[in-house]
Amino acid sequence: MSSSSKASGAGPVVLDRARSRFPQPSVRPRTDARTGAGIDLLRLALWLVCAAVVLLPLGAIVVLAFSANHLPLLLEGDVLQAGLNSMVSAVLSATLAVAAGTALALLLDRTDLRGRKALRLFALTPLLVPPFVGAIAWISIAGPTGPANVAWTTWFGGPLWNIYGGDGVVFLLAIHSYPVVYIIVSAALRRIPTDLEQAARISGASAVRAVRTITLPLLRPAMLSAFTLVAVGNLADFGIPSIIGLPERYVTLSTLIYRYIQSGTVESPLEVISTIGVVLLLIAAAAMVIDVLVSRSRFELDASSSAVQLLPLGVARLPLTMATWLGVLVITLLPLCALLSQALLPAPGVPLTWQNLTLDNIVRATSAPSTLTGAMNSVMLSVLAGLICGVLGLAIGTVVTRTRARSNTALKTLAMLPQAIPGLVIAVGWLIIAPRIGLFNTPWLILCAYVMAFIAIVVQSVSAPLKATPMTAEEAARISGATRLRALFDISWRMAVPAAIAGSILVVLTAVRELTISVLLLAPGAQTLGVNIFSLQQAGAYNAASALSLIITLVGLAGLGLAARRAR
Amino acid sequence: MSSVTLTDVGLVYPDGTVGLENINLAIADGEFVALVGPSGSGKTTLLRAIAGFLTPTAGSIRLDDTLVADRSTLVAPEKRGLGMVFQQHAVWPHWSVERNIAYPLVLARVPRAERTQRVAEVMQLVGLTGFEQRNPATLSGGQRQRVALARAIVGRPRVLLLDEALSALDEPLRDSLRLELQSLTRSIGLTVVHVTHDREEALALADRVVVLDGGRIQQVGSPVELVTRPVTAEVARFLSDATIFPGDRDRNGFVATDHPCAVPAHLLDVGSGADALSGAGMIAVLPEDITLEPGTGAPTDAVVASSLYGRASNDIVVTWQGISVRCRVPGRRYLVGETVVVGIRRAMFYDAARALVELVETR
Amino acid sequence: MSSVTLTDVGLVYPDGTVGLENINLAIADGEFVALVGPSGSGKTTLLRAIAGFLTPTAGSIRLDDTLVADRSTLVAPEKRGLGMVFQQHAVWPHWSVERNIAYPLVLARVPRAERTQRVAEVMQLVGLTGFEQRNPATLSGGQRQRVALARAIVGRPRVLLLDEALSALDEPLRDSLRLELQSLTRSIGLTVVHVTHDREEALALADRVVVLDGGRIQQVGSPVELVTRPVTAEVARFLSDATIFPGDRDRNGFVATDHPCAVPAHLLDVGSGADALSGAGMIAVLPEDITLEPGTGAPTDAVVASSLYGRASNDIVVTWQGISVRCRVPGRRYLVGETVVVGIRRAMFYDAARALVELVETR
Amino acid sequence: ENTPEASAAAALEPATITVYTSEPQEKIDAIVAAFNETQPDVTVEVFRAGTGDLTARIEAERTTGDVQADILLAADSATFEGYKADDLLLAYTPADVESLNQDVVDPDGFYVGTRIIPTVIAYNTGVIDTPPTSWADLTDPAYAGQITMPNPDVSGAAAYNAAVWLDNADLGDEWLVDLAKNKPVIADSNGPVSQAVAAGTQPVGVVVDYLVRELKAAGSPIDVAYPTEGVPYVSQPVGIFASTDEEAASEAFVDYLVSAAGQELAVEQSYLPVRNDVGTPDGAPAMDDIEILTPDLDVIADTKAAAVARFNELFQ
Ligand SMILES: Nc1ncnc2c1ncn2[C@@H]1O[C@H](COP(=O)(O)OP(=O)(O)OP(=O)(O)O)[C@@H](O)[C@H]1O
Ligand SMILES: Nc1ncnc2c1ncn2[C@@H]1O[C@H](COP(=O)(O)OP(=O)(O)OP(=O)(O)O)[C@@H](O)[C@H]1O
Ligand SMILES: [Mg+2]
Ligand SMILES: [Mg+2]
Repeated sequence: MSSSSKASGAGPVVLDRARSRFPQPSVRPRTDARTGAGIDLLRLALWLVCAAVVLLPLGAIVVLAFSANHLPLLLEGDVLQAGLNSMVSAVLSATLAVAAGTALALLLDRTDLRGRKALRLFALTPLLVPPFVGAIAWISIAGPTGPANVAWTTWFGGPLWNIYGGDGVVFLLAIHSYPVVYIIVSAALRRIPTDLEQAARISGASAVRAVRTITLPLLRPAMLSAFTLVAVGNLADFGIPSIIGLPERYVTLSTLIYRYIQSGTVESPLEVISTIGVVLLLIAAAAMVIDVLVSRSRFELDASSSAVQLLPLGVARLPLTMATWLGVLVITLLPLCALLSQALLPAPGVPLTWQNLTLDNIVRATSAPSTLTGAMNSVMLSVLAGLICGVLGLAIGTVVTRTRARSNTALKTLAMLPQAIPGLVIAVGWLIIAPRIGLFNTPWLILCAYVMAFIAIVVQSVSAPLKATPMTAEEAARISGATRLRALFDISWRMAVPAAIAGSILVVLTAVRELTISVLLLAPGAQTLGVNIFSLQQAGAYNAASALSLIITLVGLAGLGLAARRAR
Repeated sequence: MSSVTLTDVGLVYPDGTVGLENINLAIADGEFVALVGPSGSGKTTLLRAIAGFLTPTAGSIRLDDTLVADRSTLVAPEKRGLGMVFQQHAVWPHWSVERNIAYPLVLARVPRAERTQRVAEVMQLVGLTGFEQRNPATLSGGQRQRVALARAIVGRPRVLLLDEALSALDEPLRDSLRLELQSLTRSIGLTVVHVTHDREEALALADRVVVLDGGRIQQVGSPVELVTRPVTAEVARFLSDATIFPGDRDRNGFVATDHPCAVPAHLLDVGSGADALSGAGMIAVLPEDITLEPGTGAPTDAVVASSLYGRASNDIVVTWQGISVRCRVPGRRYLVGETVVVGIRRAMFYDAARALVELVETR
Repeated sequence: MSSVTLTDVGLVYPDGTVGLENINLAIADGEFVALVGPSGSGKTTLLRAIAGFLTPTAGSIRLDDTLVADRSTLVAPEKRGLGMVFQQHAVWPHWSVERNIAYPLVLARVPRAERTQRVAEVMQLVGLTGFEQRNPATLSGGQRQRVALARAIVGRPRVLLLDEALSALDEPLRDSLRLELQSLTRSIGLTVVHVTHDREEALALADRVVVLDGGRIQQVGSPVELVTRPVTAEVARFLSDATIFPGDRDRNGFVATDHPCAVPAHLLDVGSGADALSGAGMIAVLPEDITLEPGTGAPTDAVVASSLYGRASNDIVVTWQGISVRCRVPGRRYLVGETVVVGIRRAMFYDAARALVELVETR
Repeated sequence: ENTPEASAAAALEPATITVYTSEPQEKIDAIVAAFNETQPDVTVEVFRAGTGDLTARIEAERTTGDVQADILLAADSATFEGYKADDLLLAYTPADVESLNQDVVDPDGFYVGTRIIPTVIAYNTGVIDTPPTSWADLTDPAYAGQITMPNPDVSGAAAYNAAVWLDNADLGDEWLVDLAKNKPVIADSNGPVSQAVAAGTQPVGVVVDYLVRELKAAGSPIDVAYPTEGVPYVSQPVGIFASTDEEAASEAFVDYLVSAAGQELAVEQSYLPVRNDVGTPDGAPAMDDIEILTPDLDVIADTKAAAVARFNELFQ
C-alpha cells in the first residue's frame, strides 16, 4: 500500500498495477486479526451469495452436461457449423461494434461536433430496444420488401441489400452492441490526458495522425475489453440470429439450442444443450482470461493537468456533423419509426395512409390484463433485480478492487461469467434446482436468474471508478478512527454509489424487457413484458406487439436519460 | 529579428471569460522568457495561443516573419515548428523512450540514419543515453520530464514552450533539472517561453520575466529590474512578498496612515521619472529591506507571528500594528511570540497616478 | 515524556527489500520533526510504520507510554489516535467539506453539539469558515489540503503525521501553507512528524530534522546543526549541495588528490572530537563557503557551467578541473562560459574512520 | 345433444389445475373463462409459452421430479406419442368421443386433438392476382423468391408437414426438389410467415390457416387457398399428465375442450373444429369441402427425421 502514495507522487491515476506490485507485508501479528475479521466476514458472505445465485445453477448445468457423454454430438456437422457461425458472427459483429463505438466516442468526446449531447442519447437507444424487436423492425426496413429494396429492385432489377442471413445477423448484433462499446471506450478516453495528443500535434502530427498514433493505441486495452465483453454477449444472443439468421438457414449455437429443445429430434435435449452451454462457458472463461491478461498490460497514465480540449474540426465540422447525425439517426430512429408505423396500422400489409392509422393496437397492447400483470411483474422484478444487483455488485466490486485476497479474482470471474451463457441455458439451470430450493413457480426464481444474469453489469461499472481512487482515501479514514470494514463502507463503497446506481438502472432497463429467461421460469398465470410482446407476436398480433415494444423503448429512453444524468 | 511577436493580442473564451487583453510582446531569437503571475492570470492561455491550441480573438502572432494567427489566418500547431513540454510531461506510455523522442523526426520524414543519430545526440544532451529501449512507465518523474524535453528539442524547434514543465517534480529534482534546462537551452541557443508558478524559478532562469495579471502584462524586465524596481506595488508584492503601507509623502519622507511606519526621504526610492515631491500613495518594502531588533517594550513593537529557518536568512513574519510584514533577515532567528522593533532600510514609493503612467509606458 | 519512541525498529518488506534498519528515535511532546532523505531512503516507510499501516519486523514503537507495535503487538491505525495528511490530500469527494472534517468526531461518537462546535473551531483555524457545505471538487488544491489538515487535527490527535503534505502544491501556495502549518501546530502544541522531499522546507519548519538514507538514520539535529555541522560528507552533499573533494590532510591543511584545491589548516573545520592531525579523507565545501573571482587565465581556472539568478545570491555551478562545484555567491552574476578563480572560505574535513565513529555515536 | 348443462352434470369440488399450452394468451383466457362458467370452482392456472419452451420446461421438471402440469394442450400428436411412450400420460377418453373426428383421437386413449390446424397456402391479395390453388402450383418458376414457409427444424408442425409431403404419392421428393428451386424464404415459424405474406415481403406463404383468417379480419390484404391435393394438419392435442392430483377437474377440462360448447368457441377463435356439428369459421370452407391428408402416423414418425434432413439438404 505504501507504493500508492509513492506512485501518486508522479501523479498517475491508474494505481492498481502499482499496488499489486508491492503486496503488503504478510507478517501480521495476532492482534490485527480482529480488524481484518469484518472484511473476511463480508467476503465470506459475498462468496455465499455468489455460490447461491451463480455457482449453484452453473453447477446444475455442468452436472447435467456431464451426466452423459454428448461430446460426439458436438462434433457433428450441425454443431460445428453452428459453432463456426456463432464465433464468426460474434467476432465480426464485435469488431464492427468496436469500430463504430470507438469512432463515436472519439467524435462525441473529443471534437466540437455539433449536438453532441443529443447524439449521445440517440446513440444509446439500441441498448433499450429488445434485440428481437429490433430485428423485426429492421426486417420491415431492409427486408426483401423493405422500401429501399423494393425501390432498388424496380430501378436496378435486384434488391439493394437483404437483411436476412449471416450479414444481417452481424449487422444487427453490431447495432445492438456498439452502445456498450461506446460507454466503455468513452470512459477510457476520458482518462487519457489531452496533453498526450497535443504533444503529438506540437511534434508535427496532424490531428488525425495524432489520434491514430497516440489516442487509438492508448485506447487499445479498453477496446479489447469492450470487444471481449461484446463478443461473448453476442455469442449468447438468441433473438437476432433466430429472426434474421434462420430464414437463410444461418444457424448459431443459441438457435441450435432452441431447435434441439423445440424439435425433439435429439435424445435428452437438456443434457445436450447444457453441454453446449458449458462449451460457451469455456469460451467465455477463455475470453475473460484474455481480458485479464490484456488489462494487466494497461498503460499507466498520468492525470491531465489541463482540461479536456475539444478538437476543432474546422471545415470538416459541418460535413462530419451531418454524416454522424445521419448515421446515428438511420440506425436508431429508423427502426423506431418502423415500430411506430406498425403500431399505428391495424394489420400488416395495410398501406400507410392517414385514414388507416389507428390507436387500436396501442389500446389493445396496453389495456390487456396480461399486459398489466406483465408490466407490474416486470417492473417489480427488474427493480428488485436492479436493487439486488446494485448492492451486491457494489459490494463485490468494492471488495474485489479495494482489498487484497487470493480469492478476489475468482469472485470477480464468478460474477462475470454468467453473461456469456444464453438465457435459455441459465433458465434451465434454475429450473433444475428450483424444486429443491422451494422456489418453483414463484417470481423469486426469475429474480434469482435475473440477478445471476445481470450482476456483471454493476460489478463492471463500479470497478472502473474504484480503481481510479487512490488507496489513501481509505487510509485517511482509518487514521480518522475507522476500522477496515468501516473505511471500506464509508469511503470506497459510498464513492462508488453513483456508478452502482447507473449500473442498476442499466440492469433494470435490460431486465424489464428480458425474454428467454422469463419465458421458461414464469409461474402459470404470471407474465412479464418481454413475454407479453413475444406472446402477442406469436398470436399474430404483430402490430400490438410493435406498439408495446415502442412504449417500452420510449419509457426506457427516459430511464436512460435519467441514468446518464446520475452517472455524471 | 524577433522570434515571437505578439501584437495587440486579445483572447476571449467562448463563455466570455477574458483570457488575454492587449498583449504586446516581442521575444528575441535565443531569448529565455519566463511568464509569471497569479493563478488565472492568463499564463497558460498566452502559451497555448503561441502554440496554436487557442486562437486569439484579436491581434496577431508571428513566428519569425511568418504570420501564424490573426483574424483570418490560423496555422495549425503541427505546422508552427515548435517544441513544447507539459507539466505532466505527456510522454507516450505505449512507446519506448527512443520511439518517443524520434517521433517528431518520423513526422518530419527525416531519413532513418540521420534520425538515429540525432536521437542519440539529444539523448546524450539530456543525459538519457542507455535508456533507449526503456518503457516510460519504468522511469522516474525527472527522467520522464527529460524524455519530454528531448522530444521537444529533437526537431530543432524555432521556439521551445514550457508549461509548468518543472512544477510536478520534487524539489531536489526540480533543482537539478533547472540547472540542466538552462545550460541546455543556452548551449543550443534556443528561444524559450517558460510558464511557471515559481517566482524563484522564473528569476533564476530567464533573461526577461513577464509578469501577467488579469490577462494583461504588468511588467516586463530582467530579473534584477523586477526585483529592484517593480513598476507597481502589486508587482512588488507578488514577486517579492513586499509589504505595502498606504500613506503620504512629503519632502521629509513617507508617513504611513494610522501606522507608526515612517521612512525618511533618503531611503525612499521613487523611480526615474519622479518629480512630484508630495502626495498620497503607498510604499512597498521588500523582505530583504527590513531589519529586526529585539523589542523595547514600546507600544509600537511588532510581534513575531511565524519564523522559518533558512540557510542564508530566516523567513519571518511579524505583525506590526495590524499589518503582516514579511522579513528575510540573517543572523539571530527570532521565535514566534517575541516582540521586535522593525526597521526599514529602503522603500519604494508609488503614487497611484504615476504607477499607472509607468505601467502604460512599459507596454 | 516522549510522544513517539522508536526502539531498534527494522522493517523488511516481504520481497526482501530493507525498508528500515535499526531506527532509534525519540520525538518529544510538541516537537516538530522533519524526515528528509533521498528518494527510496525509507521516509514514507518510517511514517507508515508509526501510523500502523506497516508492521515493523524488528524493534518496537511506542506512542506516549503505549506500546503500539512490536513482535507480538499491533495496534490498528484507527486505534492509535493519530492524524495524517497525505500528499494527494485524500479529501473524500462524496462528502461536503464539513462532513469530511467531522468524520473523525463521528467515529469517536462525539455528541452532535460538541461536534459542530469543534468542526467550526478547526475550520476557522485553517481559514475555511464559510466553506462548510462546499463540494470538495469545487475547491482549489490549497483549500483541499487545508480540509485534509483540518480533518487530521479535529480529533485532537496525539501526533500529526504529514506525508509530503505540501509537495503537490504550487510554489506560492506551498509557501503560504508552510507558514500556516507552522503557526497552527505551534499554537496548539501538536507533535508533528513531517516527511518531505524539500530540504528547505524541512529546515524551515522543523525543530529537529532527521536525515535518512538507505533505511538508516544518518543524522538527527536542529536545522542549524545540520547545515553547519553535517556529520558526514554525504549529509553535507545531500542537505546543502556541498562539493566533496577527496584528498589528504596534514598539519598545514588539506590538499586534494589530483586537483588544485587546497585549504589551509585554519579554514578547516574538523568537528569536536578531532585529534588525528593527518590522514586520508575528504572535505565538504558548502556553496556559501565558496568565493568566485574573475579568471586570471591560469590553467587552474574554473569555467561557469550554469548561472541562475537569485534574490540574495546567485546559484552558480562551475567546472573546476573536472569537478562540478556548486556556489552560492552574492554580487556580480557570472555568466555561463566565463572563467573564474575559485576560493574556499571554510571546509569540513572528514576522514573515513572518524566519520563512521561519529555516525555511530549520533544514533 | 350436448349442451353445456349436459356436460356439467356434476359441479366439481374446488380444485386447481395447471395447463401448459401454446394457445395465444387471449384465446386461452377466453377458453378458461368459458370453462369456468360451468365449473366455477375449478381454478385453471395457465402457463403459456411456445411449444419448444414448454418442452424444455417439461424436460427440466422431469429431470428433477414430476411434471408440474396437469394438462398439456399444445403441439402435435408426435409429441404426445413421445410422452405416451415415457408413461407420462394418463389414459382418458373424453365424454362424447364418438362425435369427434376419429382421426384426432388416440386409439390408445391417452390424448385427443382439439382443433384441426391445416397448413395451407396464403397469398397477398394486393400482389397475387391468380392465387395458387395446389401445392404443385408453388413449383411454378413465376413464384421464384416469392414464397416463404416455416422451418421444420424449429416448428414441429413444419417437420410433420415435410414428412407428409414426402410421403404423399402426388408430391413426394420430386415436388420438394422443384419447390426448392423457387428458393423459398424459411422463416422461424408460422407467425413470421403470415406476417411476411400480409406485408407482401413474400406474397405467397405456406402457413396454418387460422392466422391468415385473423389477419384478413384485421384488414390485411391476405387470403387463403386450400390446396387441392389435400392439406396436412396438426390437431393441437390435449392430454392429462399421469402425475396429476386433480384427475376429475382435469378430465372435466378435457371434456369441455372437445364438447360442442368448447368447439363452438374454437370456431369463434378461427379454428377448424374436431367435430362436424359446430360449423366452421367465417371465411373457411365447410369441413367436408376441405381435402385433408391423413397419413399413417407410424410411417410419419419413422420418416420424420429423414424428411427434415432431406428438407434441410434441399433448402440449404
Ligand atoms: N477553456 C476555458 N474556458 C473559459 N475560461 C477559461 C478557460 N481556460 C481558462 N479560462 C480562464 O481564463 C483565465 C486565464 O486562465 P489561464 O489558465 O491562462 O491562467 P494561468 O495563469 O495559467 O493560471 P494557473 O496558474 O492557475 O495555471 C482564467 O480566469 C481562467 O478561469
Ligand atoms: N511495498 C513495498 N514492497 C517492497 N519494497 C518497498 C515497498 N514500498 C517501498 N519499498 C522500498 O523500500 C524502500 C524505502 O521506500 P520509501 O517509500 O519508504 O522511500 P521514501 O524515502 O519515502 O522515498 P520517496 O522519497 O521516493 O517517497 C525503497 O527502496 C522502496 O523501493
Ligand atoms: Mg496555467
Ligand atoms: Mg515517500
